[in-house]
Amino acid sequence: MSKSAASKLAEHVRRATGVDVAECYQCGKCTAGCPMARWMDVVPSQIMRLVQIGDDEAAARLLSSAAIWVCAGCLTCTQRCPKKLDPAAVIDALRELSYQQGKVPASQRKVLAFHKAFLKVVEKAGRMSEIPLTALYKMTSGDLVSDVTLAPRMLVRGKLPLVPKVVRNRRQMKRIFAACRKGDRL
Amino acid sequence: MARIGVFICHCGENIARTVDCAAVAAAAAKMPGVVHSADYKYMCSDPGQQMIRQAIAEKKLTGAVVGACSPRMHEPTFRRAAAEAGLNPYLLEMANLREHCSWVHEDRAAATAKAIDLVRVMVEKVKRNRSLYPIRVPIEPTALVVGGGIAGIQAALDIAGGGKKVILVERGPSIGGHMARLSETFPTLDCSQCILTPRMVEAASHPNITLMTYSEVEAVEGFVGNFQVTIRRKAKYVDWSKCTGCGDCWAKCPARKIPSEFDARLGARTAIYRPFPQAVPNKPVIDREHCIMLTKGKCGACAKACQRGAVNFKDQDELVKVKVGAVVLATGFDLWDHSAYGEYGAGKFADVIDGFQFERLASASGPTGGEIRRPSDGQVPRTVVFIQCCGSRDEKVGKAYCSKICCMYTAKHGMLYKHKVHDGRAIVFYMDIRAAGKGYEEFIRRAVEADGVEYVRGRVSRIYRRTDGKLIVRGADTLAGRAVTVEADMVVLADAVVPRSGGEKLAQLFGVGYDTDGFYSEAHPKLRPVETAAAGVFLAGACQSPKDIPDSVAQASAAAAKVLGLFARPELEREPVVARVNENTCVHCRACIQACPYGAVEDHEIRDRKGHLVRTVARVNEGLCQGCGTCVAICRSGCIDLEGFTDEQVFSEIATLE
Amino acid sequence: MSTSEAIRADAARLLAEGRAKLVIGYRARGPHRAPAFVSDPAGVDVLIYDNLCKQNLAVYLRKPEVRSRGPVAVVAPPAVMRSLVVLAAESQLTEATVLAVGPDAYHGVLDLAGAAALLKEKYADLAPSPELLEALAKLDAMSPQERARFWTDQFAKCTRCYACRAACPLCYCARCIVEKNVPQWISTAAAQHGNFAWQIIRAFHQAGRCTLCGACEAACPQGIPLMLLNLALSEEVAKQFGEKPGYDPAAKPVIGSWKPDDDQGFVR
Amino acid sequence: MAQTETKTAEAAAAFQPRIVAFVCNWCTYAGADLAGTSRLRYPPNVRIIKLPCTGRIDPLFILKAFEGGADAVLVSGCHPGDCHYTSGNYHARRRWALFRRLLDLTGIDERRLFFSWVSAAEGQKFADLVADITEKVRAAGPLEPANPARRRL
Amino acid sequence: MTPLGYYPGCSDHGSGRELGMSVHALARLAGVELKEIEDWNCCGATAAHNLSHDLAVALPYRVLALAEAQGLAEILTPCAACFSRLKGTVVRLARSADLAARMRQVTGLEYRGPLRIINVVEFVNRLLAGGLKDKLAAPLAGLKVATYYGCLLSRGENIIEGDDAENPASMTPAVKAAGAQVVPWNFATECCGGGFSMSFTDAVVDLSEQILADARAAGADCIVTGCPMCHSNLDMRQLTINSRGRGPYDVPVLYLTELVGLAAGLGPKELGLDCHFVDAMRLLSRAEPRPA
Repeated sequence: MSKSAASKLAEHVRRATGVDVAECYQCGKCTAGCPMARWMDVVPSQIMRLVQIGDDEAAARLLSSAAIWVCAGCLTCTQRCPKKLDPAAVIDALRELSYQQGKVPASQRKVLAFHKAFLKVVEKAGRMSEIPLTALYKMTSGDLVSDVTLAPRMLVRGKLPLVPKVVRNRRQMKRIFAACRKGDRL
Repeated sequence: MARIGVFICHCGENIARTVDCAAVAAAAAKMPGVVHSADYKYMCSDPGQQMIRQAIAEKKLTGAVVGACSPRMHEPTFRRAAAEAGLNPYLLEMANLREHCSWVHEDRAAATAKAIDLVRVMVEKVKRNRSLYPIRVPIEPTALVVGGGIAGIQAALDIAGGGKKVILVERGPSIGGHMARLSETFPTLDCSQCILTPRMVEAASHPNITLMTYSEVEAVEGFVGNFQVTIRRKAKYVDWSKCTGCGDCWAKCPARKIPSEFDARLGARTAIYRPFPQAVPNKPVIDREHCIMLTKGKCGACAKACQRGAVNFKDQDELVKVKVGAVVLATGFDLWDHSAYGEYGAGKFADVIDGFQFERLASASGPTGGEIRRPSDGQVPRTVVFIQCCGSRDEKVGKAYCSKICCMYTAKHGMLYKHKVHDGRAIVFYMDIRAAGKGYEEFIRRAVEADGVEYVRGRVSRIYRRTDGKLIVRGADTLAGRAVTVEADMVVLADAVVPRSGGEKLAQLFGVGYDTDGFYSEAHPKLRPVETAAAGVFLAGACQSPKDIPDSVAQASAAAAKVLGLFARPELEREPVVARVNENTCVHCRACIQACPYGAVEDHEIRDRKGHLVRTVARVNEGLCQGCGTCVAICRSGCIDLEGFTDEQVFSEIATLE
Repeated sequence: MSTSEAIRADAARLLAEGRAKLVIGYRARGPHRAPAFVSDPAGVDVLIYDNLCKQNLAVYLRKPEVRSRGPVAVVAPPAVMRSLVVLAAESQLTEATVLAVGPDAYHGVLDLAGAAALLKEKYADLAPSPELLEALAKLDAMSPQERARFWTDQFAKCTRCYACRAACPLCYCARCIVEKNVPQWISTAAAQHGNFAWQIIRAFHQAGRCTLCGACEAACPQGIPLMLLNLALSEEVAKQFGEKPGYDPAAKPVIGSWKPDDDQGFVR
Repeated sequence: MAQTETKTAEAAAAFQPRIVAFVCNWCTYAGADLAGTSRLRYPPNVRIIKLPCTGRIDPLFILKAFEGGADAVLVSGCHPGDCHYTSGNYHARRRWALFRRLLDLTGIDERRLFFSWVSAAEGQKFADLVADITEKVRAAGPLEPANPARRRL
Repeated sequence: MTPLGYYPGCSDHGSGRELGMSVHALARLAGVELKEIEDWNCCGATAAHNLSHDLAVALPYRVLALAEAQGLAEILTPCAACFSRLKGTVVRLARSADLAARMRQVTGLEYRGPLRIINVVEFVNRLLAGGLKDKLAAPLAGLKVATYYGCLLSRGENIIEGDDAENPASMTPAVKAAGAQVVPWNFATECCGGGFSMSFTDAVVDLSEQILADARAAGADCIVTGCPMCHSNLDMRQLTINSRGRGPYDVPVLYLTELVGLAAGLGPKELGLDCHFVDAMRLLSRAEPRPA
């Protein structure tokens, strides 16, 4: 059933996730349980509210928010939502939209860099390996100094395999990544 | 020969705009059996009704069809007019030319053709109508009130005050209900017991009221005006005719650690007990599940202590049959069990309590003598968190509804706490404040402004108990847009109001409907809020929906007024739309008996003059039959018919449409 | 001992001991089988049982002239026992004595409860013949117009002799609906619409009751495939409501009871 | 070819189906009233026969309607759980579930026999329902005189 | 016995290697054959989930399609993160034929499904029920364990069948079988910060510290988990936490498989016990052979 009152953003979210944000009555339980809320510029219940509003201002605020990248995807909000909604999925949808539209805020450069580095490694090798991932991440994020002391200790414990494992059928990986690519973005 | 009159209403322009009323009247005039046909601007007006009356008298009509609005609108009006002119009202039928025709169609020709069809159908039907007469049933002018809380007490007192007899049945050992357990009441903060106990005593001593405590309804037969109700008087093991209520027995009872229901498990009681000192009747019963004598066969300390020899371990349940004409259900509510909330500790934290427990802590007659001390260690909590909507408005636990009373009692709790612990913090987590009662909003503001109760708008996601005993409450402040963590010493959950356990079974006994939450259904949400679908059964209090004391009392008085209204006449008139069995052709396959939603079809034995059984057939009890016609359609040999909607009538209606 | 011999022995004993005043069974009439009514122990020799015995003898148990004879015993294959169980569920009889036969064995003399128990234990899954199932499937595969044409042709044969009704033990109404004339729902003329209404209502009045004994179709002199209608409804009753009539003497009528979760996919 | 198609379409448009509706007094009749008070529009092809409850509706009614020329029959009452008589509609539901199988088997298929729940509050649903089934029956065409249910003189 | 499909996940050879080692050790002991999916690829983890919903399904889809083609019906996925991706994909594909069709197109591979994906807790419980319980010869008597489920074994589709999302207990039987006891604590399902270890270390440090603090307050000798991400946050990041002047904490963090392996008397090297950042070898002394 179409609900004419829903905003375009809300409609996008509904199609992507099945969540009808109109059902949210703003109790705040998602915010209350969110382990990452204190690092969020827009807390989960506000995210739901802004999707309900869904006008340009709300969309701009949401898609360039740090919060959607700060979400750890722990699903505590979804687990406890008294309306059986799925705020985590809503945030997933917003995050993808934010990335597609190039609205990721500068503050989240590191998070984005990590995700992109991760996928780059997987695209090339089919599997993630710690050394290429860390190298690529550090290069693209500029975060060069952190954790330098950890690497040797990981090495000692056999947790930094020097020879990365790779998928044999690399053509298949290439095909999958190509098919999932939207524009120049994954 | 049928002499039918047809009256076509224009309803101003409402019908006439799309339907050619004169053409309809002209067409009707040619229908077989029609001897009079007219159209008029407003048939329901006085002159319009006069036209009908006049035609009935002058043309000696044997039936009339009014083509006008929906019969749901004016059928009573026109039938009354027919009766005034000496025509049996059930010989008048209406054709719905407005709601079902002129208002929904645009094409004048098609609408007029349809209007003629609709009139023709009704003309053919009315030719086969029979004069019907209201069914009269004598009324037993005694009422049964089920539930001895404030609603039941009020209903009983009002009915008794109206001069009619009342039987007041209560499941527990005392009347008083939840109200007896409350400390103070909002919005006036007057002492609950102080205003209630005089009412309890009055109910017990009223000459028109028979009190049956420790009793439950077991079975119900009959129908409005004539219910036969079987009541189980549970064994009390104490002969109350001998008992003086002196208390020697419970003083000697060795089973002393039974959690007190009255004190919401915060206090203890004995196995022979009265639930609270002001109980009415003020006499004890023995709880057979916990009595050492009754479970293990030895003890008898109470019997030895009783100087009047009132203790009787051989007492048995007793079934009592009473005849009543009306019933008021006032079975009240319970609090939802929050142990289903794993995120709030699944009921395992002693200091996470419910509203009743807080009432008992705050009550001067409670286990702490009115001091707020937390259950785990008896310490005075310095920070108390109150959480509203616990279970209510939570579809995850299947409760979409608002429990209505929690906003107010939580404010009261916050206030009472602040009055008793001046330097303590009372923090209320709420979603919305619903304070739409007289003096209610002012009360909430008083809690915030005068007493310093802190209100935080947001739900709580989780409560856990740190090793130091602090309860960590993780909530949200949605107005500030942030998560909030409170280190609390005690948490009070405003658990959802749910119907009393066993309520569904009771509803089924009386044929009363209930919603998915188990609350009893009223006959109409707006216009018949105290009646039920079962004639003669009325509702009072929280069994219908969450209610506070003023609402419960108001509804109880309304139910009493309904009962007194019913009892004001010696007999009852019912619509004669009932089923009848042709006993000559009935073969007693019993399909109708099994299908009837009201148990109105019964086995009937036909005997010869000497009393020998000839055969058994089905027979409809007119008092019980509501006229749905389910039995009629189920009868394979067509032995049952429904007055007003007979096979012949329906057959001719269908045939007319060819 | 063959089944027929066993039946004769039991019948003779029942009559001799007075436990039955009348034994209803089957006898041979040329290549056909006809009902036999035996009231003398000496007359049991006519009784036989074989797979040609198709008539549902339960039909006689409600006839006053039979009942007035005193206790009756009846030779009952599973379909007959099921009919008796339905009759009991519909308060048409309280007791029965049966000489229970199965396609594979003779089970001796049983009362109603014994017959019900035997049915549940041994004959819980009586499958209709493959030919019948196939015929129904074929019919279902047709277009609505083709089905209408099929039945137009079939019902056109009906002469309204009511042999189908007479053969059915469950057609026990004192006055059949077709004989109700105020109003006359079903035309009694042997014409298209009356025949249709009669056949449809006859089948529908068996819904949830019919035990698929086949007596109606066997009795039809015109060879109208009535079992197609009966089977379609039986399958529907089993599928939709999980009911199989004729096993529980205390069963509630399928039409006349309900469950809140009965399928309503077809309701808009 | 194109010409015949146009002709058929014209014939279909000209065909005014006759639909008989058996409805209960408390829900669907009231729902139809609401459609009226809300001034909704629907085609004038349905003739309503009011009964107290769907429980009263005997399959004989439906046969009689088809026999006399109805192209389709609608049966409608209260939603499950809402029956004014608590369970008449549950009884009816079982009856229909079986009866429709029988009619389908004999050539009156689901394009001609409709069942619905319409509450007193569902004026819109009633109007939509009538519009929809009128279209469906129009598309299906008249129930042929050769149909075994029809009276043939 | 038919072999159990095995999806190691990328951390198997690196940061989470002791999980894989202990899983294999237990399987060997129980006589269960693990058959690694040939040429498996990364499940996409949080990165794909965050940047491309299609990719987040397509990567696991390839794994499922390979497994099916290799004749496997059940796949053990010891890493809770991979488990979540694989099981989520199975569920979504079963729910939407559209999605399945699109994935067929994207990958060019055929998956009919549904395959059954089992996680490490289900795996251990199954082994125990299948007779491993009787082989636990060296019970860890008196060892107090905080069972840590985190997000990926307690919520959404990942919840272990029959378990309670708020108060999970599916690891309890295994801990008890190992002779140890489960301490009641508050943080069994709280988030550790998950995949933010590198990119948002501050959050991981804060969240993980709370978990460690509560486990310690509850008197736990160690934390047991089933997720390599949680493990690395709680174990490896314990050093970071301590280096930031908090704590100091010294709480060994074990995989459930390691704990059960210890109780079975398996060697520390076989279980990967020597790969931990916080010394776990000391727990060895708790495993005492049952007197004969």
